[in-house]
Amino acid sequence: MKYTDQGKKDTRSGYGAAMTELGRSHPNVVALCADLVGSLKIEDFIEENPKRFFQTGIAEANMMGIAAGLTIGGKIPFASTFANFATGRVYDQIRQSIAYSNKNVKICASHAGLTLGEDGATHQILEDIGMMKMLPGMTVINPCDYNQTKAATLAIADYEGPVYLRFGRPKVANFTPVDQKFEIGKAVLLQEGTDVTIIATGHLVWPALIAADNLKKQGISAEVLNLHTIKPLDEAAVLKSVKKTGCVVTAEEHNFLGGLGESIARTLAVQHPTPQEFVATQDTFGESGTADELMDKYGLNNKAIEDAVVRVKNRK
Amino acid sequence: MKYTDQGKKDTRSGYGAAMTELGRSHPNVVALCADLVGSLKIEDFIEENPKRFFQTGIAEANMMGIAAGLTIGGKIPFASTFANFATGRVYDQIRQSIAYSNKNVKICASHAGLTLGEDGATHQILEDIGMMKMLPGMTVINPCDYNQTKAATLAIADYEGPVYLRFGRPKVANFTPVDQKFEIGKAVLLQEGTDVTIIATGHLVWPALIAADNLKKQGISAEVLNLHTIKPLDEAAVLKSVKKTGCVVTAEEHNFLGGLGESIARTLAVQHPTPQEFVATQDTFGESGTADELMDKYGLNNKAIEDAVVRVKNRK
Amino acid sequence: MYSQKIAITFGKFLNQGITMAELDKLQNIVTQTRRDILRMVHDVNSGHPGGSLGCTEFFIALYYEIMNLKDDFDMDGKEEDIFFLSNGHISPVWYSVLARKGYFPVKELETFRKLNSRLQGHPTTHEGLPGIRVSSGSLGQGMSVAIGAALAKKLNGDEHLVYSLHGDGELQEGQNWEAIMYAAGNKVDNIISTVDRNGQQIDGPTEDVLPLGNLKQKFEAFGWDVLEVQDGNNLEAVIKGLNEAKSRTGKGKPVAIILDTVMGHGVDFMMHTHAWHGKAPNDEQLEDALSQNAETLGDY
Amino acid sequence: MYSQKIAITFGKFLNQGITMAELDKLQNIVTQTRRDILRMVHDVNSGHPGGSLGCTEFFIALYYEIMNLKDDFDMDGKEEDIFFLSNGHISPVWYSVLARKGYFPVKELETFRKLNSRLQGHPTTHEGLPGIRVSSGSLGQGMSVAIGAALAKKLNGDEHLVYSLHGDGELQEGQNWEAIMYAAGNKVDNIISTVDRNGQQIDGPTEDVLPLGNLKQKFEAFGWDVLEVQDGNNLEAVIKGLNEAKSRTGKGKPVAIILDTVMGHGVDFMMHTHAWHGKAPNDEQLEDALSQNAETLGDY
Ligand SMILES: Cc1ncc(C[n+]2csc(CCOP(=O)(O)OP(=O)(O)O)c2C)c(N)n1
Ligand SMILES: Cc1ncc(C[n+]2csc(CCOP(=O)(O)OP(=O)(O)O)c2C)c(N)n1
Ligand SMILES: [Mg+2]
Ligand SMILES: [Mg+2]
Repeated sequence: MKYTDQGKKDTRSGYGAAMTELGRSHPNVVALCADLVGSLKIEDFIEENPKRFFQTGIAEANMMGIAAGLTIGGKIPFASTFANFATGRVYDQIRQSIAYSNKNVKICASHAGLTLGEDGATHQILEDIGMMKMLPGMTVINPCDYNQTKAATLAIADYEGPVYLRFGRPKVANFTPVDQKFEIGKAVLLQEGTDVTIIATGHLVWPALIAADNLKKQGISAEVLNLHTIKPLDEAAVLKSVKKTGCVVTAEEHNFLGGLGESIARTLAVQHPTPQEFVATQDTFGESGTADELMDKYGLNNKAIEDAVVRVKNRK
Repeated sequence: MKYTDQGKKDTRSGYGAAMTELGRSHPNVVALCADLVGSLKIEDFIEENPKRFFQTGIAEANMMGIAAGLTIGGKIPFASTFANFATGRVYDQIRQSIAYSNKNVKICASHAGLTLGEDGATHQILEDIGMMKMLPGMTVINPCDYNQTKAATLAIADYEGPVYLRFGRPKVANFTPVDQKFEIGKAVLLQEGTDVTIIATGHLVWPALIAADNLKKQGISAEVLNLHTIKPLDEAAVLKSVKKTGCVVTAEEHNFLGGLGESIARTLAVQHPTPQEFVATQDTFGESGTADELMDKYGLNNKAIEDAVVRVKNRK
Repeated sequence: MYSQKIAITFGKFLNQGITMAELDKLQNIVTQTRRDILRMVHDVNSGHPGGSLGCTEFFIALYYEIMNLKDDFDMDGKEEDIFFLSNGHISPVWYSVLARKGYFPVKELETFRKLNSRLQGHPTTHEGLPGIRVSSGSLGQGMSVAIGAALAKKLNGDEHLVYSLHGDGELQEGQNWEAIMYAAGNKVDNIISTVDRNGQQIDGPTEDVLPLGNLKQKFEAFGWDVLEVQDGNNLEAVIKGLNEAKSRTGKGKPVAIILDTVMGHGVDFMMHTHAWHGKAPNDEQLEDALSQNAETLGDY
Repeated sequence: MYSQKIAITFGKFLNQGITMAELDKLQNIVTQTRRDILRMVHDVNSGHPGGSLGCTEFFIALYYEIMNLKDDFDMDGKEEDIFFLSNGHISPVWYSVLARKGYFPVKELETFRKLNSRLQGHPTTHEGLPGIRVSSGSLGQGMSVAIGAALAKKLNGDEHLVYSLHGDGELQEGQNWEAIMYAAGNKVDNIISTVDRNGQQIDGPTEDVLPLGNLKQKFEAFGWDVLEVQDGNNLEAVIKGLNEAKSRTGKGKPVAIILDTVMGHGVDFMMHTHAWHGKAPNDEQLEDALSQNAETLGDY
């Protein structure tokens, strides 16, 4: 494989590291958190910028409203908590005070998906991509590793408008170039191929690369797109690849209902109907377990992607 | 057309009428509302069953929790408010206390979509179908007229499990048979055709029938499915029709992201890739206006369906 | 331009009186505002006259006597006082006041709640209407936003104040209590939040629907400095109350005003009932209502 | 079966004392529960020992002395007292107590937080674990649910009580105040809600993170009957407090107990700090902790 793991790291630490940098470079960046500072890795930001940090306690709705208010006066608020409490808990607040009001708030959500592990289903949101993508004007980003999460965090600070940035808890392969600039809305072609397109996001990108490697040994040439930005969707990149390969597998740490997979299915249905398979959770809640156990049980790994590729190729 | 409008009525009044009947027939049915009794048309239920009504004031989160609690002790709570405040405002409460807890709560939501009119975007939820369909175990229903809303309300009382029932404010054609039993999860084939399948839900079903009629005059034979239950999706009915017609138009009073249209696109992508067009709002917020003005401006009418049919037929 | 008046009146009060002549002038604006409200909701047969009429004196006091406003509207609102309407359904009163203060043409009031208007059913920034800094309508969110703006002012070293208005029924929304707890705990003492204590909400009197009880006691238990203003439809009393509240800012506590108003004030058949919370008068009722509020500044 | 003990002890108190022998027996259960908690979280290197240890006396008092429970668990809980844990993260103490009361095999405690377990990180009905009636974990929702269950009891003419437990930090969630307002306004007087006032939450002491201040005053301002129990880790005091609370039910007001506890109680190095809110001890620390809580009923 042409990518190498530079050493496993958690994506949330990429967020924390970028926040430290933004604290130094962007005087208008402020941070908010709802009693989860340690989990969001923003201790350094707080230590260096105590006055630019707002601890709301366990009150996510209020946090979103305060974030919206802080933009009035020119601040760039990064409001952060667990992904469930950053989306479903406060959907209407985000909708009215941030999205419809077009406020420059960055909603930064850790512990998205199954991989937060042992806490179980109440903390394992698998619907946040779907929720946030439905909000007009919202940008939805799910980077794949530490480096990319850091780059994405830096990038959204300079982008004007509401953003949902989703990342996670487990230590995963860190393989994107350390200095790769993050281009919002631009899919990254990680691997060229001709037989199938694998469109992956977040924690599923690395498994997608492994799958592509394994498939190559079976004589299947897979193209791999890192679709870090789910909205706006890079339709051009998707179409270009799919028109070449003729079939597609989407892979996301999310319910197969409402997420990235359905966005792709919709795009293709309108522009280029194509056989597609979904690597995603199958409309179930999560459960307690280690990150690896859960990804295996719920079919979110390279094996599941490989199987899906074989299925979809047969349907071409 | 083989359907006739028996006289325009609002779907929410179908809900209210059914609640009155349930009040008499089902002693365990209780109703909750968050300061919107008149809008939900449940005055009669309350008058006849004052002890079985719970007024929570403007506190939707608490209402959903109380509804969950009432099931413990055998009650069948119908928790009702405007669709925005019945979904986005309380997503996490529904998720944990109702869906994940598998509580027998009926979430009944009026003023869904654009057609509530003048109140504008803060009240015009176009994302509720998407949100509710992503919840494991949730049944999602969007009936098309007064009669069907009444029938659906009666039906869900006898169904065990969480349900999201979505209806609206404007007076629209009432055309389904007054005595038609409502079968959860079973699409109704309203009109047979061979050239295109129109899958419509809620307020878009009547325009779909009109469109089919108009298309016939142009020599296009459209099949019309009333997909009142968005989840569980009647995949068999969808596939049967689409395999015959070879193309599909979906029509819903909802964002084209995340809703019924994407559910259909996903189903077809996995089982039978097919050209599809979306009649739905195009990722925008709503605005003030009359119901009709809004449906016209946002392209949710028979004309939009007809245009979509022509587009999709050309893509076969 | 609207700021002229401000330039003259700003800083005049703070425990000072207001002349009868000035009061009369303001009273005329109050009456005209009531006419605007009634005509706006009548025209589209929708909207919320009850709360709007009850809060008219508050708005006139705030915009003509209390707030220190810049000449031109910008979103950031730096170096001026800013106001948030949390109970967004009473947009008619706000729109009228904003228009007559010069934020946008008075004529535009006739587009209220119509297609393609900037005057949406509930206030929004989405259409770029000057004077509005956040969307409201879904209740319970405005205090959090106001607190955020107040925190931004502190960060910016801007000593101006943030004002907000809330329905009493609206206080049933839990987010308010998150915000109330936050503001006290973090000494957000550059905010004055007023509660429109009209005792009414959609389904009836608040004390029947879900009792709010003693709001002063509740805010105080949450650490706020609370002022009760008994006659919220007496312009002088409202101005006095707001000035008193102003004098209590900067002392480590957020300031709340419990403003007793009468829903539907100024129109006899609309008063003391929730019936006109969100209902427009018909032609006859409009005529009756307008006859009780004679034209002063000219209808739009 | 667990109900035997109940059959004997139920109705014994209400301003009566408890014998030393009985207290000793319960104290042994308390100690064993602490061991269970520690061993459970250590085994999976995750979970929440701090709050669990602090609430152990409360759980033992509730399940062994206070609640009137039926022999078999059913979801409806008719004709018995029922309990809701709103601060679901302290599941370890609940699981231990439920297991040792006979709701499910004690052995099953070893599956805590493991794949395919009924003992999820946060309590859930989803896996059918007896004793649990609603999922919790996302904070702030439990009081609403408890109120709903209390209303169902009233409708059913069932005079048994509903108990609930809440973290103090958890009270920062606005939904609680919606529920608190509702319960008072609707005279839900068959509920006893206890607040685990340990003064700690994840990011530090509650009064640093977001001050809760005087909780008694807040609940009272919202219309509740409030009882403060100073030593929430003294079994006798907790039993007495709960009995006192019981005697205050049925009088038109919901009843709250502000229970002062020490987070991490029973393990010296875990006490008086938020550090162990959600952190498991390592092998060495476990040994130390267990040595402070000698085996009484036999480890699982
Ligand atoms: C979150 C939310 N829930 C419900 C509504 C519907 N609603 C609009 S106004 C209103 C009553 C508000 O009462 P109050 O705040 O006292 O205002 P008043 O009626 O006195 O103007 C309700 C329930 C809403 N706009 N937002
Ligand atoms: C809605 C929600 N927000 C945030 C969290 C994350 N969380 C879990 S426990 C906790 C602190 C709870 O504090 P407290 O209620 O005092 O419990 P204690 O730490 O004393 O056990 C937080 C913030 C959550 N579980 N739910
Ligand atoms: Mg009111
Ligand atoms: Mg605590």
